[in-house]
Amino acid sequence: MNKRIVSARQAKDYLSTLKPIWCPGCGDFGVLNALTMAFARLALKPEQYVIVSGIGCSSRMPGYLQGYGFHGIHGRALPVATGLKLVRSDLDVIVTIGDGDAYGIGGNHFLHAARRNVDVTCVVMDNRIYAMTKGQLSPTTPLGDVTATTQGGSVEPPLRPLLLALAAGATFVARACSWEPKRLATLLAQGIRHRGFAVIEVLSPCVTFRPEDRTLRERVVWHDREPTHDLLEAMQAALEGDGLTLGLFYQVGRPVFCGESEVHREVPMPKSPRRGLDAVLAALGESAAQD
Amino acid sequence: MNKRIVSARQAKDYLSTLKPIWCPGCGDFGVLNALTMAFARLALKPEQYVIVSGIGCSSRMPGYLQGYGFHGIHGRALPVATGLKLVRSDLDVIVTIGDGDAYGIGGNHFLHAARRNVDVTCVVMDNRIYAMTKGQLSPTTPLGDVTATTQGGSVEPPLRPLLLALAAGATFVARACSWEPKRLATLLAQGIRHRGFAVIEVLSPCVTFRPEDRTLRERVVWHDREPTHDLLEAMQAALEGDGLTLGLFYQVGRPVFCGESEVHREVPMPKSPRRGLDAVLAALGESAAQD
Amino acid sequence: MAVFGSGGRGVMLLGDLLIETAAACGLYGLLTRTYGPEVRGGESACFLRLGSRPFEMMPDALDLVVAFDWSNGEHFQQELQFKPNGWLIYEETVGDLPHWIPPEAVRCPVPWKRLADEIGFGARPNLVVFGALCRLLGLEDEPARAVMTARFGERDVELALRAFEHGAAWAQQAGKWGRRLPAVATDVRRWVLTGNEAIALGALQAGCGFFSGYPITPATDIMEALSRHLPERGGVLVQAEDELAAINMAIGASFAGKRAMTATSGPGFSLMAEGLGLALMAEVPLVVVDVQRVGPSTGIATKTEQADLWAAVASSHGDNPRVVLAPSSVRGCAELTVRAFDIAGAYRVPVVLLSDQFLGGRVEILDPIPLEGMDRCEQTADEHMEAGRRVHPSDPGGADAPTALSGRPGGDCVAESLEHDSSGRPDSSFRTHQFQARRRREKLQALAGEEGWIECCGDASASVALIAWGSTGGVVREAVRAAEAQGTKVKGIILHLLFPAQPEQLERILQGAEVLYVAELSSMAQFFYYLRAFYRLPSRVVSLARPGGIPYRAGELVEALTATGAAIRGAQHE
Amino acid sequence: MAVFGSGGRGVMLLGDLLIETAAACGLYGLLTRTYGPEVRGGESACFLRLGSRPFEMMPDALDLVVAFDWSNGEHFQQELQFKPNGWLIYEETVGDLPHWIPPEAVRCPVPWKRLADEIGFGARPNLVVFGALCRLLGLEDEPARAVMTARFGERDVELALRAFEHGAAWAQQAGKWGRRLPAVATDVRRWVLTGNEAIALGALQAGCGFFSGYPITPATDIMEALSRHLPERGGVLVQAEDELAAINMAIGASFAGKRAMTATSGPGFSLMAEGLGLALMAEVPLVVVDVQRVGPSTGIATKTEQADLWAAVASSHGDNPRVVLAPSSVRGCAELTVRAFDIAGAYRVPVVLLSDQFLGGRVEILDPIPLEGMDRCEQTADEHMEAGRRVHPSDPGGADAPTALSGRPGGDCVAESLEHDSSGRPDSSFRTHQFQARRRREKLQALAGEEGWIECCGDASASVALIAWGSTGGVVREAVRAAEAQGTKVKGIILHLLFPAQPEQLERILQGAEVLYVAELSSMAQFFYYLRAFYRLPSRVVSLARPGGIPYRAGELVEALTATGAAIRGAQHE
Ligand SMILES: Cc1ncc(C[n+]2csc(CCOP(=O)(O)OP(=O)(O)O)c2C)c(N)n1
Ligand SMILES: Cc1ncc(C[n+]2csc(CCOP(=O)(O)OP(=O)(O)O)c2C)c(N)n1
Ligand code: SF4
Ligand code: SF4
Ligand SMILES: [Mg+2]
Ligand SMILES: [Mg+2]
Repeated sequence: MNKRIVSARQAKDYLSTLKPIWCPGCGDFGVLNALTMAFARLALKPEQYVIVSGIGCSSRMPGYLQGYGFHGIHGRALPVATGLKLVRSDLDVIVTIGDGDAYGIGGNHFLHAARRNVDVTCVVMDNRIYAMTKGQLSPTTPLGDVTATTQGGSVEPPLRPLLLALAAGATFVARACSWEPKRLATLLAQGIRHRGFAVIEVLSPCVTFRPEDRTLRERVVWHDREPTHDLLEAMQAALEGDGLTLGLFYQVGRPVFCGESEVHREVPMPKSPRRGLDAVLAALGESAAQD
Repeated sequence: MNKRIVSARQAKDYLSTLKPIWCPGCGDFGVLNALTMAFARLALKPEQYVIVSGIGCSSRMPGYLQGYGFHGIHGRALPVATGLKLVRSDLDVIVTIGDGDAYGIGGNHFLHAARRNVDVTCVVMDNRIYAMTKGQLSPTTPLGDVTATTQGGSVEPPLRPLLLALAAGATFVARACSWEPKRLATLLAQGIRHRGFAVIEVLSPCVTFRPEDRTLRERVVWHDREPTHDLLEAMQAALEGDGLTLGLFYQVGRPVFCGESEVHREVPMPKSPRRGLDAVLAALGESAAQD
Repeated sequence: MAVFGSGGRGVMLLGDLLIETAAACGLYGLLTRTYGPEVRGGESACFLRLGSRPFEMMPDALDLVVAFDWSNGEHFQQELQFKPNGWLIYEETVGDLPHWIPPEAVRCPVPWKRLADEIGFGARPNLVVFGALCRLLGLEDEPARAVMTARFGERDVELALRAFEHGAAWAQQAGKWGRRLPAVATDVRRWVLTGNEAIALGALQAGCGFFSGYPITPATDIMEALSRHLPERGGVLVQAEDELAAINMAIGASFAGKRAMTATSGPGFSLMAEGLGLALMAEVPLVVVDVQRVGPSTGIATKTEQADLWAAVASSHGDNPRVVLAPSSVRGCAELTVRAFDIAGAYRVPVVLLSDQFLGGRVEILDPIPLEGMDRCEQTADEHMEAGRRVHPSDPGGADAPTALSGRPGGDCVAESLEHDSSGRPDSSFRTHQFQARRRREKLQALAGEEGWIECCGDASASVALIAWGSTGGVVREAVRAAEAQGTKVKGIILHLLFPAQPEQLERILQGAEVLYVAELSSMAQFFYYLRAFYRLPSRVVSLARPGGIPYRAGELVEALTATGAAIRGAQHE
Repeated sequence: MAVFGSGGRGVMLLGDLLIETAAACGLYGLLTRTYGPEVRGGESACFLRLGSRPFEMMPDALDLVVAFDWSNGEHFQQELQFKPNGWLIYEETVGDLPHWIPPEAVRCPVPWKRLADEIGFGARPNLVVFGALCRLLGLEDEPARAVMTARFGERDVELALRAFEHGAAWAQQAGKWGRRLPAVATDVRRWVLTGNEAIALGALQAGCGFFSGYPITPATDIMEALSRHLPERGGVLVQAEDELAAINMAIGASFAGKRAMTATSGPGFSLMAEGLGLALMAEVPLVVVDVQRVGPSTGIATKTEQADLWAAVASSHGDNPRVVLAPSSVRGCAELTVRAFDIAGAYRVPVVLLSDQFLGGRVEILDPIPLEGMDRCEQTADEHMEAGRRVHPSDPGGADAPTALSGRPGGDCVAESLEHDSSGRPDSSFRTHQFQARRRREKLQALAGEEGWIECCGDASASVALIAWGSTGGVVREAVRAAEAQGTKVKGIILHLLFPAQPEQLERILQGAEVLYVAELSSMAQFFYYLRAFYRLPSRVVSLARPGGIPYRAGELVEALTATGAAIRGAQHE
């Protein structure tokens, strides 16, 4: 076996042997396929990436892919991914979560991961509902919709995820859909290659709890312009078409987050208010040097 | 005593008898004064408003004012205020918190309160530091600054609070400073009168842990234009001057959040998947009617 | 009986229709449901028990099993025990019976598919089966029709009735069918409720004015039920952005004078730990429902366990004397919810109501419950406040002081999460902390002194006692009866107030017991250790603890009460 | 001795300089600090004890009190007990002494202000006082100068030295001054550390590669210390957006193969409950430090208590057999931190290290500790993985399996929060849950079986035993000595491994004890009930529980051991 053969891995080779629990027709299948295509296109080895998720239908993703994965708890995928990436910057860290995970319970982490420009790819499978728990309001459920917990119709205006991502500081911001896995795969590959926090919001309809979202197919429009570097321009573009415009809206380069680590120390260390530990460490250092 | 006399309450009458624990020169004194001025200007009775806060130097506010208050836990002031407002819409609910409370640990609640347009006034005393805990990094600490937890200099770009507020859906967005309490009082009064989520970000320097922020005085500029209704225009204005422009940037009318309540039911109630409870309640209703 | 098949076959609907019809026919009954990990599709099963007395658990073995297909059936294998001569009714075209079907089961192949096809119902034969089963069980047509009409609406019921009648006719004609259930004539319109619905009902009856929650299986249907009914009664419901917000919103509403509640399951309950401490410190009444599922972490969302006990009693940092109540029946879910609101208000304390998936998810036919809400639904007791005098909830003299903002001039008070003095001012002195910590602890003494929280069944003079809480309490009631039928006398004990503990009361009840068996669904034997910590127990205490996932069967407990069985299993925890 | 004054007077700096100088002079010592609620200003005090043996608590009464002013002094009144003929040194111009100064104190007015003014130091006389105190106590000039130079830097030290010398000269000349401390000649360069610094030190020595935290008093200085030293050792530190993120970031880094830690105090620990369960279920090693403060809720941030015990053992829903360690000295803080990392890695389990403000915030002079980090600092044990074979952490055969992603082909594994089988696949069957729940519980048996976790002091054959944990353990060590000096034999017992419990070991140690006194700072007597739950205890067990805020004094415990005292206080919890 030589390297050429290894890199000729096909998309389907990235699938694990676990059978998805998803309902037939679920949008998440498209995302799974697109991920395998993107991996194949980038010729990633399964040990080169890690898939991190939370809890939800969408968050089952890590189990269905070859390679390392982390199926954590609801809303905390981004912190797990952040910790992981900070100590293993050689790996591609991909977060695959639902709208509830990303914008509901996990909203604060989304905000801060974007602000810090953590170098992970955040794929949000937005089905505009809490599917795993059988159909409750999500932060992206359209206003007025009846759900299991808004039986009189939702009174909450939905969040605008890309606006949020841009305001918070994400450096790669795109929207795609699950029913065009090839185009999605292209964006995924770009997002994985991007250095910094890449948000890829994927319209991934839930056929069981929002069958009406099948009509999204007719309503989306691809935005085929080049991504802009201008924040407000990107916001404008992302808002167009009632938030159903697809494409890559924004991409800029900005230092990625590495935590507080030696690399980043340009400022001289201030004097310590207490000397005890400094002295002990200095002493330990000396004695270690003597050994 | 007639009404005239009651409404002639002076600003200082709104102070409680508790002595602030703040350091001499702390910006929060200015905010306290401005609040009393705003109350006086609006001729509020102390039983007409509630001050809700989290934990931090700034969050000590409720204790220093007459009237009802809630000094809760770090980061959760907005949910407390939301619950309170939803059942007592007759009261003015004012949240007084720090940058850590609002944008750090409480970021998710900030996001969702803005999205829902909860009818509270959110006064953020931004001193760009965690002061109560003695000087650690805050989400608004400038890049590169040395703090107790970033002894090599912070590597995190600061959050842009007003951009976030606007992206998330706040309907009244302003920035002010603690050293001009009269102008702050005007904005506070406007914010309290505003129906919807009003964000008033107040530069309120911490003299102890960020003495360098005294220089902010020279750097701020008042934005004296009328508030716009245009989201992107407001964002642009809020970003100007390195985020040190002061004024009211944005104000729009939008239905305020009332939770799921009878008032908002325009959609017919869907059929229940199970009839048990409906039947029992119907039966109980009948028997109650008979009594 | 059990009905199972892969999802989408209408197994759950069939169960619902059967139990509602049985209720309308004057029977008692119990329905439990099991799902696989799939959101839709995958295996699903329901178990139904009908008769002339209330039931709290499934029998050890089944009279009747209805199988739509065999896909994934092996997942339920463990739960499928046939009675000798139990019937297995199955679709005749599905091919060979799986190997795990016991030979003693009487095989009854039936042409569901063909029957359904005949009337154009193709893949969903459940209504045809419903018709046939009604005939088989002896459930009457009239109630069945009424149930279907209520379910499908006048417009859609025609089609359903066609299928029903086709199935019924076939069963009639097939002849040998006719295991009639004892029809019980009754005037009482019985209730058909799940434990979660009973909690929602209790909340509504108690005058709950605010609910905030975040979806989580198996607690979500409390919120769903309230979403239908709370707003129309003038209350407010919010789906919060997370559980931290949920509990804090409820605290805010409670501070504003409303009876407020939140409901969750394990993971959400863990997130609420800090909020629970806030409610306690600020002395804001609050009801927090935890419908337990299998843990730790995400665990198994759809199955039952009793391993949140320690968390319910001990979570949140610092000294947190809260109240923990635990219903042991669907009826108890409703009743204790009302009590929970009353206690929360009276003691200005957070009350944790610990239910579990086995209670929350099962459907019971039960007699109507008289639910009396407290007359004082709003917590603000204006009459106790003299204008101009601030009476803070932390004032020991203010036992009846307003627990919340009253909106009255002079009633100003600041709820405080810092240690504070009797007027609510922050105070970090040792003296104040000592005084307030003690007051917070001792204010629950009146509750701890109450009688009636410990339920007894069986023989009060037996030397063998069996203790449990929560849904396992229901199993204990049945096990005690079963043991008695076998000639073994057992004293059954079920705790409903878990905190504060009631050592005196239990000691009195335990008098005469030489050995105490402790039944619970927790691998770490949380209840067993809880009992050791807070009670005086007989010298021999044997833990029967096992993890959840499947509730106990009565037979399992009866067997464990025999010396050998118990000694082996209990060893781990003694 | 004690030094107090309002903030900004340099009380804390003076304390630091004194203890560092004492250390350099070869003395042992202990320094504790007390703040008022004010962030800056307000009252503050430090207590210092110096001598020729290590100390773990302040004496019951003071030899020497130095007062800068009287503002808010009454807040410390409770902590200010003078020895007969104890000296009170105070600024002569401050006017009348407050009424609460006991008459037996020897009054020594001193012209600090004038002295400071003379050399232009006006409002901050602390360095002048430092000079005077060094003379008074007999601390040598050379070490004092070295300490000041290290503290102020070569450039700024000149001014400081002037003040120091001015004070020293005055004291010299004032004559009557000269209570010399026993100067101990030693070659050992002793350490001057707080408990929190010791934890940071332990983490660095154990090879911690990742720290994520969120500021909270009194734990923040662990993060602050690591912010200075972790990056320069190749580690990464992140201040997370909240504690939920902090613990999950650490889990992520640990899954990636680094030794990872987070540190917090009560409120943050409550927020970490869910994450703790995740680490447990996914079997990701993790060290979580909780430096306890007064609770519940926000409580009192700057004071000590031991009431997070239940939360440490029992928080998080479901069955969560984690490890809980508790140091009882500054030395223990360092040592147990290293152990915590080793245990976390070896058992693939979260380890809670329960410290408290009294340990974390005090400065001790102590002998150097040999701290051996594990040789295997990265948790990924590549050598245990055969290429092509997935060994999941949940595989019972994989006790040495990689606990984290190894980056090696074929090592793929998915960490899972759902119940899962030995290969990590989600599995909701009862059988799997039963098996895995048991395995998670039983894998800690080896640890529970270890010896050496229970410390004994005093008389092993005494019929009276006194048990404690955490910082109260240090007080027990001193109380046992004090009781012995009074002729009362006591067996002192200190637990350092709180979970899993070690009932056999403790039973052995308790042999011969007829009565067991339980000392702890918790109003609800959490340790007392914990002991009842998990151990076999003598028939008489008496709780001495009281809330925190102020640590025990040895005298307080000795007094309590007399029958009357104990009977009264223990009654509440028996
Ligand atoms: C702390 C916590 N709260 C709630 C839940 C229950 N829960 C599981 S998945 C989910 C939401 C799923 O929605 P989303 O993230 O949009 O994913 P989807 O299933 O729609 O793909 C919730 C609320 C949980 N597991 N943990
Ligand atoms: C859950 C929790 N985490 C941490 C803390 C500790 N804490 C108290 S105040 C504070 C931050 C204060 O910063 P900010 O909100 O900006 O207020 P400021 O003091 O600067 O006014 C923190 C982290 C806490 N009380 N609770
Ligand atoms: S419930 Fe919806 S989101 Fe979940 S698997 Fe089914 S279709 Fe997909
Ligand atoms: S520490 Fe800073 S923010 Fe806090 S009171 Fe002092 S000056 Fe104000
Ligand atoms: Mg979703
Ligand atoms: Mg701040």
